[in-house]
Amino acid sequence: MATEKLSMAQALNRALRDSLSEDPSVYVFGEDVGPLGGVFRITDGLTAEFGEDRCFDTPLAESGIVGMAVGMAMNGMRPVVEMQFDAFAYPAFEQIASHVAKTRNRTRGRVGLPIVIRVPFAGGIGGVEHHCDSSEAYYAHTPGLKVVTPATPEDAYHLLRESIASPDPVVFMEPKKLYWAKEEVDFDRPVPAMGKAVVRREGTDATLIAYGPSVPTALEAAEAAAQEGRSLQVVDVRSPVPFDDETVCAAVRSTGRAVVIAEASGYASVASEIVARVTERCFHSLAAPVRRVTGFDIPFPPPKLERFQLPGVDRILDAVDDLQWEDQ
Amino acid sequence: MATEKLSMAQALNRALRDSLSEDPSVYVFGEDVGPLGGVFRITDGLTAEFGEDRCFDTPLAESGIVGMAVGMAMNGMRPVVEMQFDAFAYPAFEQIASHVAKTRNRTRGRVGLPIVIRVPFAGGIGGVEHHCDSSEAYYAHTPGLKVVTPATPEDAYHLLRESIASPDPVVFMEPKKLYWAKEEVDFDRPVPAMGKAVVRREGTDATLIAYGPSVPTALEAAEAAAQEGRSLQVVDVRSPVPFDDETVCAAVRSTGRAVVIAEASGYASVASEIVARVTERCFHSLAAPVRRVTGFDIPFPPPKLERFQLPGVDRILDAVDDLQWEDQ
Amino acid sequence: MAEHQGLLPSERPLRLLDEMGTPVDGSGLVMPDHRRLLEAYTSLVIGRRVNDQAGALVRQGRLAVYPSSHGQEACQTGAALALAEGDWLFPTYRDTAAVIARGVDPVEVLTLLKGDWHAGYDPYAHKVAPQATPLATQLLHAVGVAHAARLRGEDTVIMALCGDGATSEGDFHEALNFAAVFKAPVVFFVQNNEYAISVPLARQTAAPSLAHKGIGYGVPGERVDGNDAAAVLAVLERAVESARSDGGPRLVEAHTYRMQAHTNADDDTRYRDSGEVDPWTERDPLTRMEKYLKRKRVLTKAKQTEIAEAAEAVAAHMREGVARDTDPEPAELFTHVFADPTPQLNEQAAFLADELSREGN
Amino acid sequence: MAEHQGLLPSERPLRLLDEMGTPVDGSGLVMPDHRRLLEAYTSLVIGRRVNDQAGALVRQGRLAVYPSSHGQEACQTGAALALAEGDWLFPTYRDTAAVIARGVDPVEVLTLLKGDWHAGYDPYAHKVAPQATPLATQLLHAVGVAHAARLRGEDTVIMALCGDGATSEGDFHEALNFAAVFKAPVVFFVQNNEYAISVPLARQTAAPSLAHKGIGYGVPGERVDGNDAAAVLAVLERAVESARSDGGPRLVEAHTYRMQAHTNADDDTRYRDSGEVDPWTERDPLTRMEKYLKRKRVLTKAKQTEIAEAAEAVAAHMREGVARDTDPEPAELFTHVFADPTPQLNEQAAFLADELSREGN
Ligand SMILES: Cc1ncc(C[n+]2csc(CCOP(=O)(O)OP(=O)(O)O)c2C)c(N)n1
Ligand SMILES: Cc1ncc(C[n+]2csc(CCOP(=O)(O)OP(=O)(O)O)c2C)c(N)n1
Ligand SMILES: [Mg+2]
Ligand SMILES: [Mg+2]
Repeated sequence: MATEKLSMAQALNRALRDSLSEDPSVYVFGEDVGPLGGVFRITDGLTAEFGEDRCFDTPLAESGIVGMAVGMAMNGMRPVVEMQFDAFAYPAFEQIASHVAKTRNRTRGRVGLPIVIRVPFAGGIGGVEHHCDSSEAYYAHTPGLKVVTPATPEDAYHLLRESIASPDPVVFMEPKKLYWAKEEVDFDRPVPAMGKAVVRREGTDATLIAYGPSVPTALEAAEAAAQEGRSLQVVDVRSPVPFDDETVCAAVRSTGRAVVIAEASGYASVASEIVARVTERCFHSLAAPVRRVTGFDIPFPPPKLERFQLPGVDRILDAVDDLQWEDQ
Repeated sequence: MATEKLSMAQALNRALRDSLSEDPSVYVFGEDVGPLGGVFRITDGLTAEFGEDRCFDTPLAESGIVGMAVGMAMNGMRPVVEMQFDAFAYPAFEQIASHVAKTRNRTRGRVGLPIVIRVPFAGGIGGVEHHCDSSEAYYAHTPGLKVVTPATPEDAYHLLRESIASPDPVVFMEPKKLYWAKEEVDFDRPVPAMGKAVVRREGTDATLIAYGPSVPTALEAAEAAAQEGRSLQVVDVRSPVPFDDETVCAAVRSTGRAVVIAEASGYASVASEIVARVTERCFHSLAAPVRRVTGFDIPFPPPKLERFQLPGVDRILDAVDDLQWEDQ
Repeated sequence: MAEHQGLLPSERPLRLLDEMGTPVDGSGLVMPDHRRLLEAYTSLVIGRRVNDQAGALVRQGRLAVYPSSHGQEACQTGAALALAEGDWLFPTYRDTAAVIARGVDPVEVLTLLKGDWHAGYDPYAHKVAPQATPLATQLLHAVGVAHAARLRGEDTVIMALCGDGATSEGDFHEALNFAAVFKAPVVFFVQNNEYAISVPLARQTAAPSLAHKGIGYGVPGERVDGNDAAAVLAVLERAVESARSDGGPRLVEAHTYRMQAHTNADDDTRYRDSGEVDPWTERDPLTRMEKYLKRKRVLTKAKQTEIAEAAEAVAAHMREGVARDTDPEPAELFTHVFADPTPQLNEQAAFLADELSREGN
Repeated sequence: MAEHQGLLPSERPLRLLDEMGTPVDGSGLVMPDHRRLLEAYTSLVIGRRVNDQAGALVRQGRLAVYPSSHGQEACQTGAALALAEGDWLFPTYRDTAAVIARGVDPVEVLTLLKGDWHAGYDPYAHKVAPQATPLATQLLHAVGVAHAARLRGEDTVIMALCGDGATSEGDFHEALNFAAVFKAPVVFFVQNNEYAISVPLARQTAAPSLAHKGIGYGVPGERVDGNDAAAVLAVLERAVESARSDGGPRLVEAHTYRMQAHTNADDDTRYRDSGEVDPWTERDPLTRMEKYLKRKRVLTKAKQTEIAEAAEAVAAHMREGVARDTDPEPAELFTHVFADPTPQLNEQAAFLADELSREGN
């Protein structure tokens, strides 16, 4: 049973199960995560298997959930909490920014908070308003939080296990549109650790840098480009924090051109950061300015218009076309 | 009385007074803004002058304050609310991100929210933890919010007046370390509108791009550089949103080198955005990658260490030195 | 500080009609007159028809999602009817029937559920706020609208709706407290339907009742049988009028039950069984009121047909509205972000327009 | 759902001693024994000395800020003494005296006020959480600590402190609700000192009392005279023991008064006059207890001198600690952000080290 074909939702569920059974200090809680198994079924069956103490429903209050997690973590537990949707984590923002992120530092290292905050995020599922925010920049900008987002079921399994084992708080962002895509998952062969980017596709002409929900789109774009004779490399960032400068910069230097892809609105975003740091570090290797394909600076659109907001293959290829090939 | 020598605190107070007296729909409220006049005295005397209805204390609840402002704005008022300190606006984050920012768009333009959220922010006053956050990136990243931060008393007066008059919500970020510096303020001669950057000092060798609390530091650095024979231009961004690409890019193109300065932690910040967009737009005019001098990616330090976190003159000059002058 | 007096709710939810539609002692609550009850009944029938029609449209794949108030129509009706014209209603995603009872065109309400846009109606036209999704946040907006009205000397009352689950959110607390401190005329109306998605009330609170939360703010709390349309209407009208006269807020908890899954996306068999749901069918608000009105000979056969036809007309209008092509223009993505768009948005709008024009080729 | 019974507080704050130190009927509250009262008195005197010494250090410019609990020492003392060794205290910025009464070294507490670092003591050493600044947020942490203990089968009780102003925050609401639903043994102890900086209680709430907020969560509420150290101790001990035995939370409101400005940075003449403050001097918790203990001949001259000396020793220790150079190293800015620093932080630490070494040249 080394490998199994699983959706990302199933892989996450498996990660929670394995963590719960291996470590008695792991507790899973949030809204509707008990008997219902979560609105996305990520916690399916956990209460039945581990009992009401280990996986339980809370009253409907996100600041309460995260605040209680802080206290439990102070007292020896490893809480894994679910925020039902991206925008519904906002009521917990003060607890996250002022406590989860700061407690280790405030206490001079005496109180660490091994908390995982799971956030299903981003669009692509036709959700109504407040259900599709790409909120990673808020967390990535906050010192003291690690921010992880898997793009494959295998990564989802291993990165969630690693996040739960981490002594530091992790905001674990789950691209909801990828919950149902299946893939062979190897449970035994660990993937590269959080903090390592991975080259998902080799290529020589330009580098696409993506994370979470945008990785499959980037791969699709690379496939389409290949058909037109252009060789695109795809890097999956995996954890916006800690960021893997080494892998990303090596990739960009190898091609001399790059496009950063992310669903979130572009202004003051993780994508801005990637453009800025890649440029700072690889300036003289760049044949063209690093381009961004991101969401527009607008509230997430209604379902009928969301396709215009999401980075798509054509838009990515347009950005690649824009990389001043005439210079060559 | 066209001009008067005022501190930024006094200029802001004057702006509130003038707005209250000219527009009966303006209401000022928050924690301790009534008889006390606010912990920074920005609302000093307003309750006495305009009565308890127009400037009043609320119960101690920031989500409540902003949420009530949303309702009042829906019903014809122009609320100007004070968050006591940067980190104490976080409890209001959901109201700000999910309502203040989105209501006009949600309602297809039918419900506009002319709200000003005043946030005293950033460090430099030896404040204890939770009192010195530079939180502008959270707001600047959120579509639907305008984000303004003055660097001079004159700008403070005029930009606050303009923000209160704006049909759109404005997060008005007041650099608390600049509250007490005095300057001649001209009430009659309007300054450039929100959305316009201003060149605060001409220079030919490199461009320093700053906003709010970092502008005086940038000017000091330029002065020091001048003594060493280097001519630095200083651009005051004034409003991270809307951003003035035109002025900033023209400035950078004129020198070919740039350093972005901001107190906030650098990762996924407004400074990242400025680096990214300047690079995207001015790539071929740049002799060196755009540098950043920002806060480290750490929680704001205790008073005794804060000077290491704040962008100072030497650090800025080091960054300027780093702009690959040997290429020339 | 005020006295306790009048702040605690009654031991049991107030009632005017029992489950058989027989009048019972209302502990001082006065039965609305027949004209009013008939109005309420009409609204109940339309509300039920709206719920059923929306459910059918979801099953046909014409609406993406619908949180139904099936079984809660007495609350929906009461909330809308208790208000005067200048008053405001603050509904949630579950309160479509109340929004429609207040006069909003059902087709405009469907905008959200069709995925065309977010809030689909003009909130000012009928003084109905956009249906709120982030739980309890709207209660504070209601306080703000009330406070603004009070400052202008208007006697507007705001009816602010939320569910049992939403009472756990911090914003519920802040809203009740602000309303009490500022004497803002808001009626906080909690539809306790025993569930927040899958979470039953017992996991939501250990309070004797949700109405017992009022005293902690100095706000009078009341409990009403949420499936008794007469009692709900009477309690809400009383709350609205007392809020209007003394300016202070009121908290009303209606005890009802969510008959269907949370939305069509939910699977309620995972957390409750039909043994729990079925008994509530007998407490249906429509049959109860119908029995009473028939017994009183207020509801004639002819009248009943007329009401059914009115409800059918609403349903037909919904079907027709859903069928109508109302696809929004992509350009609209940029027009409502600000009154005055930023240069960045103009640039992005131009980018998209260019992309679309190239696609057009 | 539970009954109302026992959830509502008494009409008036409970008392054991009146303002002259004369015993009064405590409505069932039992006077602690003399040994315990003497302990409390010692703690009161030390608490007062801590407050005064810290105030003096601020005036001398050796501490940046100090929010004093002068006048609230009965609450500070009670909160610390009511706990058993394995219990936890969750204090705010104003509860320095309680933190010290719990056993934390005053000099470690001063770390924050000197500006050396944030939380200066080891929270695990005496089970005292860092002093909380973001209001009411710590109440939820207290619930979490309690819940974790309960899950492990420990009988730990948590004493969670906050002010009257903090009860308005959403987190207060969520904490009481979570504690009640999870039966977490937390005693929520509200020091109602009538002000939140400049905002008086009447602008904070319209409730009959803050203890009346309990019933809305199914949490028993109690009121006590916050300047009567005997009553505070008795009420808190009872609350701690009942929380320990049934696992459920308790809410206790102590009515007291903030004798000084909010902090040294505040100017309270802007919002209250001495006519309001002065009468409270006569209600001072120290003199009241002192009178009683002297009358009972428990507090002898010798004992009083001994206590004064102990307090003086604490003050001297504070002065000495403040004088000691404890300047933190800049490198420490990077060491505690994560257990395992990111490459970015390592890079930034190296950058600063380089900068400092060049400055050194
Ligand atoms: C702040 C926030 N958190 C979570 C959600 C997700 N959510 C939507 S409805 C719901 C349950 C609400 O229950 P209740 O308040 O009882 O209302 P009901 O649906 O029963 O009418 C939840 C958890 C949300 N909309 N907003
Ligand atoms: C979330 C938050 N908002 C605002 C503040 C600023 N602030 C610090 S103390 C205080 C007043 C608190 O009053 P109260 O709770 O009564 O406690 P007291 O100071 O009287 O002990 C305020 C507004 C804060 N620390 N946290
Ligand atoms: Mg419900
Ligand atoms: Mg107080």
